[in-house]
Amino acid sequence: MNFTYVILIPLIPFVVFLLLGIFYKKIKPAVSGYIGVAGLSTSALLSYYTAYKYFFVSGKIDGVYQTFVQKTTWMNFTDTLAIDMGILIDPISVMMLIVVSTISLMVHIYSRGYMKGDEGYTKFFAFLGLFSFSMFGLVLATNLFQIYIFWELVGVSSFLLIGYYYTKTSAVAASKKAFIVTRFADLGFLIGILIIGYYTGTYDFETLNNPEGNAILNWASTSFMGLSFITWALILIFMGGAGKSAMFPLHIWLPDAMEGPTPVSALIHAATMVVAGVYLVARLFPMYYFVEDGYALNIVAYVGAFSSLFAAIIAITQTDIKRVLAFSTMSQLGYMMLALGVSGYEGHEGLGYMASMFHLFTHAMFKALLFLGAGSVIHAVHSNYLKDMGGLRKYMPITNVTFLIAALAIAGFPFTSGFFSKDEILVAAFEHNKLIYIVGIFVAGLTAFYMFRLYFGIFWGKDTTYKHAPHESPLSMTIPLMFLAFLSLFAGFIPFSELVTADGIGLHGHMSFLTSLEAIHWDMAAIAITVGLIGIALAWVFYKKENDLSDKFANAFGPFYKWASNKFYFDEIYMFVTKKIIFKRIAWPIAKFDKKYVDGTMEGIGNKTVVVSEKIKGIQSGKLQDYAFAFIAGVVVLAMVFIYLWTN
Amino acid sequence: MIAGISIYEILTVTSALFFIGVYGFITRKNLISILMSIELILNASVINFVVINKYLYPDMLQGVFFSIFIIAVAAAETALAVAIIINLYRQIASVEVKDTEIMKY
Amino acid sequence: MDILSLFVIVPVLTIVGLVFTKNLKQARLISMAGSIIQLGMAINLVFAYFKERAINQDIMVFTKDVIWFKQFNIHYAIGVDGISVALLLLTAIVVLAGVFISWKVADLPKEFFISLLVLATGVYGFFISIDLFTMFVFYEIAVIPMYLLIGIWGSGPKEYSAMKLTLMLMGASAVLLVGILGIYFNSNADGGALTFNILEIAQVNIPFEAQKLFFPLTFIGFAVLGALFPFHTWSPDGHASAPTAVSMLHAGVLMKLGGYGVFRVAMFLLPAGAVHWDWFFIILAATGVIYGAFGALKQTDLKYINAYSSVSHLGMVLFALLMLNKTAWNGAIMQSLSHGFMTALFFALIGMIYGRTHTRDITKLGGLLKVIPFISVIYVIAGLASLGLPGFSGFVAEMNIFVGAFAKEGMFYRIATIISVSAIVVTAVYILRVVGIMLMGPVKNNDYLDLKDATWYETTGILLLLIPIVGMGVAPLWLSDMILASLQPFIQGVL
Amino acid sequence: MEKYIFYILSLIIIVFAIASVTSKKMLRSVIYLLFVLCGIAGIYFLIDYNFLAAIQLTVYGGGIIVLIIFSVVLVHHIEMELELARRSKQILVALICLLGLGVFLTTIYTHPFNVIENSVSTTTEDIGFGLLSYEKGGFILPFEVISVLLLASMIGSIVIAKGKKLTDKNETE
Repeated sequence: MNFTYVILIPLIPFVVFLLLGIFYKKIKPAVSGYIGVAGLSTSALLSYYTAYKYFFVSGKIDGVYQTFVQKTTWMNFTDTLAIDMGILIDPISVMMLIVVSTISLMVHIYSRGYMKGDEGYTKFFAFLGLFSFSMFGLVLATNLFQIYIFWELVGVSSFLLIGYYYTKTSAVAASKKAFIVTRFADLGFLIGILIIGYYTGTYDFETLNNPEGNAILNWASTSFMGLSFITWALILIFMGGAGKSAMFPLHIWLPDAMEGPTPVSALIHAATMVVAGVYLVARLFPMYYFVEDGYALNIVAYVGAFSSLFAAIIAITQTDIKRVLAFSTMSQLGYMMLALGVSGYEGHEGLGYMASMFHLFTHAMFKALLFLGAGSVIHAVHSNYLKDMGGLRKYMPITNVTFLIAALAIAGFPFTSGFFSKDEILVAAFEHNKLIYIVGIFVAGLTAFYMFRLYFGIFWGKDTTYKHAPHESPLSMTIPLMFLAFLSLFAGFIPFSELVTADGIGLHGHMSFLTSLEAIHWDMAAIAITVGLIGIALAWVFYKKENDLSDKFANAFGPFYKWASNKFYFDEIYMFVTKKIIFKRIAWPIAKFDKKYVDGTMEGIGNKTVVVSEKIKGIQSGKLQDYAFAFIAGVVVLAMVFIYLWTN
Repeated sequence: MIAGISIYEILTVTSALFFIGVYGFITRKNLISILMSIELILNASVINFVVINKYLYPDMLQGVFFSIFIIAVAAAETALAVAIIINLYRQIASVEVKDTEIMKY
Repeated sequence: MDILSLFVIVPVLTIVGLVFTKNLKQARLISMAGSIIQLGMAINLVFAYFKERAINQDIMVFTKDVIWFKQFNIHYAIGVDGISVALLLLTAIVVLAGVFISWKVADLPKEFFISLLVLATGVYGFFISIDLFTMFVFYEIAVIPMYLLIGIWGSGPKEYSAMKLTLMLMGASAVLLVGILGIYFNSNADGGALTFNILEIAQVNIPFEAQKLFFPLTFIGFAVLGALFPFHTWSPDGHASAPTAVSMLHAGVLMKLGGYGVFRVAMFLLPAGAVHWDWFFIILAATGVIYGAFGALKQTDLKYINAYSSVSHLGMVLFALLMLNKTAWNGAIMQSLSHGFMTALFFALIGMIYGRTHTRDITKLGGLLKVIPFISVIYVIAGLASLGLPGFSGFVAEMNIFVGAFAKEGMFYRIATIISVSAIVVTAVYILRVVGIMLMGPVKNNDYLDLKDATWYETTGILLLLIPIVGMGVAPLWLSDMILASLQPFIQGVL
Repeated sequence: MEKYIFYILSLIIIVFAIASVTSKKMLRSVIYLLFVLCGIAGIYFLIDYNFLAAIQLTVYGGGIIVLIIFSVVLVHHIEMELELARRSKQILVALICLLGLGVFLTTIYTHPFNVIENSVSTTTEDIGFGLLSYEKGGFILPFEVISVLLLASMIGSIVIAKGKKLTDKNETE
């Protein structure tokens, strides 16, 4: 099967990036927008074509979705170990292609309206091109090193885009924070890669993931501190994934990353880049599952569950709408992680894996929609804070409706896309681990509550008077909203369980439009729906009309509320570690030490030489009597030597 | 020849005198004292010349001649030295060694 | 005239030409012409090398041997392998870029360019020599002009820095000379004649006791130039005071002599000594890596930051060399090249920023991205390359080093490796700190608002350096294969 | 008899020599030196070199000592105390001197001197002839050289002691 043309999918955005980057002074802003959109459209069309071809025409051999790899050597480490560059086509990579290209295209279109008049317009589209290129490359990576390379590249695109408003100090700080935190996580990733490369002799996913392969079967041959080296490597790799996917405790960069332009938040920090961590674990899923009986996978599950709960609690208390969405993203990512963590490998056991990917897909759609909707609101109101908003439904009908759809989807309202994926996750969790299941249900309720708090706060609630009457955004911005709203509503009917599974064999023998409906476990779903509705209802009571119920409620929780609204003081802890410990206790002393002791020693040698030479100079004092003394003493000593010692 | 005195005894005395001169030369801090120490050293050697002449080569007079020359040179030297000292005193109002070190650089 | 000797002759001719120039214009034109010829020759050499390599399987090709001093069997012996070819190319590029960056040198232009080219001559000669004595002579030729270049054209406490740099490097060469003589006097261990020729000595089994004694001397002698901790302190002061082009040449090329010398002399000729001592120097090198990174974290002078960053990066080179395997060595050579281009680019940019704002204190700068976008964007790119972003040369080199280092069995090496790897995070922090403070943020000083962006000659210099960085980063295969092939005989010597 | 005279003279020489180099009073030191010189003259008498003894007394005891006293009086207060070297240095030098003395004495006592018993007495006439003889073994040339030297030193002393130029230079500064 020939998928060579797939290489064009990343390359086209890259060419767009180069074009806009090099000629950025010469190209008119309007033209650059068109170039960006045109490039991404091509990539998107190619992605859809690939997906069609893979899923429905030629991907399946004997009922199993195959993995297609085409690669070329990029650099040799040793005779056997090399970095390859290439493309890998399998269900999840194709699915990710669709996600990335769709969202990226929507964001491109949206940005043409949102960024209009900005002086860095061309630069913005160039960066978007760079990001799309890197993300496609990441998705299509054939081996750990390639994924690492693109992993870093998406990191840097994220850095550039968060710091897009580079004259704003907070944006600069946020971009630095994002890059450094993820870089720290990547350190773990890199060490993990080194371990895997050394002990298995390959970086290729195909070889690594082969359940009968060397890497998986021989995991027990090495051990370090009670665990297999491979397990350590997987934990370290998950650390990289956790950094990118903002899992606790490496999540601190994500809320700050909202300093970037809103379309960027939608594209990078909601739909695509942040799911890279999930994707990475999914990519190595057989290893996680088989090595040391899923020890590393359990860690994934618990970290995911905890992050999910943690973020959901914080999200309730935030007043910056983008930060609410950011914590919501983190919470949903935790959901995906926990789904992976509770998954098995074969057949129905692999439900969690499939659910995770499903949720990744639907989440990308509705979260991008939420962000773009929030962007539309911010565009109109020129503020990020809930207190400046209210009653906007009258002014912005399209945004209102699309936002509502997205909120319903994320809250798991029946038959929206989020409903299906969340249901699968809860089922998988229930079958595997009750504790995680309870956390999941609770988070589902919280999600519904804070989402509708947000929704009511923006579009209903108090009637704020605005200086400039807000108006609906231009068509370039609303079209992506509507398109994504459509997807958010109906993406749940895509027969995911047929297409994307851990072992490549569909969960059900046949494929139909209603598969998803049939697959629903209604008993489970009932609980989830109830919890979701309770959440929505509570939000209705608190925030639909302006009242002080919410304040009273918050006061009832007292210190806990304060904790949560301060994000449990994690920023402060990290600040303490970096500023007080790393800078004050390590860097500063080292700089001092260097000046004082290392340099001091060298200087000291120089100075001592001068001192000694002064001393020696002192012997040559010019005092006749000293010379005479030396002379006499010398004569006497020499005489003694000659007379008594050298008498043969 | 001194009756009952061997050459050894005389040489012992001159050696002692010589080293007393050396000691003075090194330890004294005053130019005139140093000059005097030099006189001691010179005298010690003059005696040696004379004594060796007398004890070992009584038929010759070289030792005596040398002694005379040495005394003459010593006189000249002293005269010069005193001239220098007086000049120096006029320049720096001191004849201490420590004040006359500027030449060394 | 053989192809290699030309590398020494052309700069010498350029110097002769410079003697007759009258003003800045003529001086820079002549230097530029000479350097361009040199670059052309270097590029030509790469192709010639590949052609020659296909038919000639010797360790060194294009060898030539003229007896120079018969009593001690000193030869003018030259030859290159893939490693020297790569480093020669680096030198040619950096020198040319340096000439462009010094386009407007104000006082004594003639003498400046002459010194610069003397330095270049030494470096070229060093890279082509395969006779220890000749090598040492060229080494000294390269080091001496530094004193004049910093002492005369420098800034700040230039006499102090020049003195410090020269004295420390001279001290190192004294140690080195002892090492070289030690090797020389043991080169008849198998009964042959005493010789300085590297290839001949490599055939000799130098007694282990001698190796044990002379390896540290040779290693330290070279490694001081490669800023080995704790002998790196000349580098921050020296760089800070040096004029731009000199910093570029020094950090970009001259410091590579250290790593190259360690590799070519210490490792190749005294392999048993290397195995015996590796733990000790690994500790020093790994300390240097992390220490340099942390040291850079707190500095506020751009040049100091970069100098400490060099300590860190070159510590990586020495670290990799000590790992004694092919992958790590490949990484070390690549890191040398990569750091050469990168740091030269950094210093060039710092020179430009300093030339415009008259300060190198990052706390006084801010928002430069807005006023001088081209220079700033290149600075960001250089920074990203320095922190090992894929697509740039630093990544390729570092990955080779890490993979190679990790392949060395033993807990000690693993821990040292992990410590070194963690430097990439610190690197990111200090690079982004500079970028964040200096380039981004609001413009702090209104005088900066009407600064001019890079001129054509500055742009040329920048691009000359940027292209190899990107080239190595995007398509490392040909380079890494060229180096790997040349490493084969060395690795056989060690194992 | 002569024997005891020699011992007494030796005692005088040594004691006053030591006193001369250690005395803190300048003038006393000079007087002690005078005693030493006189003692030496006594030794010359003893070994029957009367002429030499006379020279010693006139040139040294008369000329040189007077010169020195003059200079002392010119540059010092009579009662001024001299500064002495540090105690440690004195001891060190004394030790070295004793060591040297030891070396000398052992050498002297181990050397077999070929002493010729005699009682030749030398007259001034012999000395005069010897000095002015231009035959073999004559000392006429050194004699002349010494006379020139004396002249030169005389002129030199005057020039230096006048010190005109240096004084001028100091004044202009």
